[in-house]
Amino acid sequence: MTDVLIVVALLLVAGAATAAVLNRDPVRQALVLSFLGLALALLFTFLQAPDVALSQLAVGSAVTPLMILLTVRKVRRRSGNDHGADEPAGRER
Amino acid sequence: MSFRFRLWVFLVGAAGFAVLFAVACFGLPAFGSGHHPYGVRAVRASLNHHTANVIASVNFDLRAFDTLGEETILFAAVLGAVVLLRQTQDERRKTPEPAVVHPRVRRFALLTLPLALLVGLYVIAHGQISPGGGFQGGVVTATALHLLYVASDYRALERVRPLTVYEIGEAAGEAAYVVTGFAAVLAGSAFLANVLPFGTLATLSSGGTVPLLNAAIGLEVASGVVVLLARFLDQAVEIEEPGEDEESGDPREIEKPRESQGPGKPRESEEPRGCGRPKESEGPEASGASRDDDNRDDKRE
Amino acid sequence: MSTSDGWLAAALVPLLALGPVLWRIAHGPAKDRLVGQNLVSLLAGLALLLAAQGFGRPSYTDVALVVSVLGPTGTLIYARFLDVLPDSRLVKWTALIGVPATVLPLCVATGPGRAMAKLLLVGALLIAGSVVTSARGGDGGTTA
Amino acid sequence: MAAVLEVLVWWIALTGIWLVLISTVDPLEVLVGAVAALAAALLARAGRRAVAAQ
Repeated sequence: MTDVLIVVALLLVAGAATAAVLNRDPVRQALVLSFLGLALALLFTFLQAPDVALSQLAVGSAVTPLMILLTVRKVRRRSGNDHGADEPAGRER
Repeated sequence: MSFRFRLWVFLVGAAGFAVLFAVACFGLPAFGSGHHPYGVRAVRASLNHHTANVIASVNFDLRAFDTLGEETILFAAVLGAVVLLRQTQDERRKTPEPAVVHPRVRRFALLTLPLALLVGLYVIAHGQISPGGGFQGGVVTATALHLLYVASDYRALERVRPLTVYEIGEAAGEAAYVVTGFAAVLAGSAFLANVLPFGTLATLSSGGTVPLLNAAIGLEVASGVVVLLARFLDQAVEIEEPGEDEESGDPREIEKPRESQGPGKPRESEEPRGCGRPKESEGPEASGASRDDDNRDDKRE
Repeated sequence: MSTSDGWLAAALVPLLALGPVLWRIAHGPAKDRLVGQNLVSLLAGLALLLAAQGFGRPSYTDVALVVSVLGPTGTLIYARFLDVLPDSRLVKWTALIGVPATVLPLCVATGPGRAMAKLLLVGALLIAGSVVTSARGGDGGTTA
Repeated sequence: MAAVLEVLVWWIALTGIWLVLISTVDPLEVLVGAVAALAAALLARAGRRAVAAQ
């Protein structure tokens, strides 16, 4: 039964990683990356490595998305004057 | 270099890697087999030192020196981010606009905040007993603080986050690890050797130096992540480049950069400005123009 | 099929449900992406709880505990930056039905004690996190 | 007075949660839990005040 769980988790990881590569929008990539992180955490747990799963969860579920989204906001704000950004400037808070 | 040529370089490299990888895979022990020469020894060593979580024993006892290296990498990475993302002289700080948060979300975030901190401290404290440890717990602890950003806005977070304390905390965590290592030397053993009494298996005081090193890492990681995220938040929310956001007529702007400059040294001469962000060290007006040039360069490539 | 295999087979249910969610995250509109992100942490928490019981390792519940605390945090961070916090009956009812359906059998298997209280705490956190980030707000619930 | 009461309520609740999280209860465990819960209780109050201040 453990093998079935491992195989399903591996397929989820492979699917999420592929989707992250195929997406072009950084925000959407961040969301797929969050999914990838949780799938990896599940895989690590099924492989009896909860310590690694915890590391992955701690970093992947809140800190990494926050860093990516902050960077996207900064970069969009910088380039906003030259060629219209996806997000109107001046909404940062 | 043409596309076809690059493709060939890639294919040759990939083929070589595939062959070596396949050969290496055949040399691996079978997946899920019962034969674990390293695992058996690690578990024995861990139980000898009364550490219930073998991973913690490997990280903070058998290979404590490796972990010192890893901790230093994180320390250096945070330091690098702090240097690169500092406020330069032509950038200005503005007060971020207050966010409108749904009261339900605000209440939930405020209730989760102490709980998340408690869970983080729990994970740090029980590193030698259950899954987790200083790194995992440290990141959870740092995340807990940023629930305040979710509950309200960046100004609320800044009120309970004296950044200097966290900068000191990061350095203190790194130092505590090294000091624990040298304490073992003073006790007549090797650097980072486990010299303390091992205690009773599966209690908080078990594992000798393992819980101490865990706590040092927890302090370093929690403070380091807070400092790191503070720089990202500063850049994204507060710091404004010249010509970046015209609508800001806020009188509360702070004109001077926050970082103290070297005594008597003009800032321009002592640091290479162009390395982190493409910008020339001319006046604010001129740098806006040069930034446009940079962007044009980007588009051409 | 032994009892532990039964728990692991039950963990397969939330795990398989993650497949369609991944599709929505990768291809759906902005609203669906956030609902998906919310649902992922809920389903992963349930799968981790069941796996901990299936492996007979109570300490693995810590992983589910961390998910139950950090999952909603991640969702709220996305909500802040995407400026949308959609109502989702799917998430709400998955939490209100799925969490008790998972946690109560686990409690029965664990028996009374502090381990059971911990399971209930994780369950309560999962429900609270999912409901808060998906329930209908007074003004459309978008202001995050 | 209200401040002490607020922190005290948080402290008791969080110490209770700590006792739920741990596997074996011994004096050191309770001591560490009480200290951690106190830190979290103080942060809870500081956080609430920081949000209410605007």
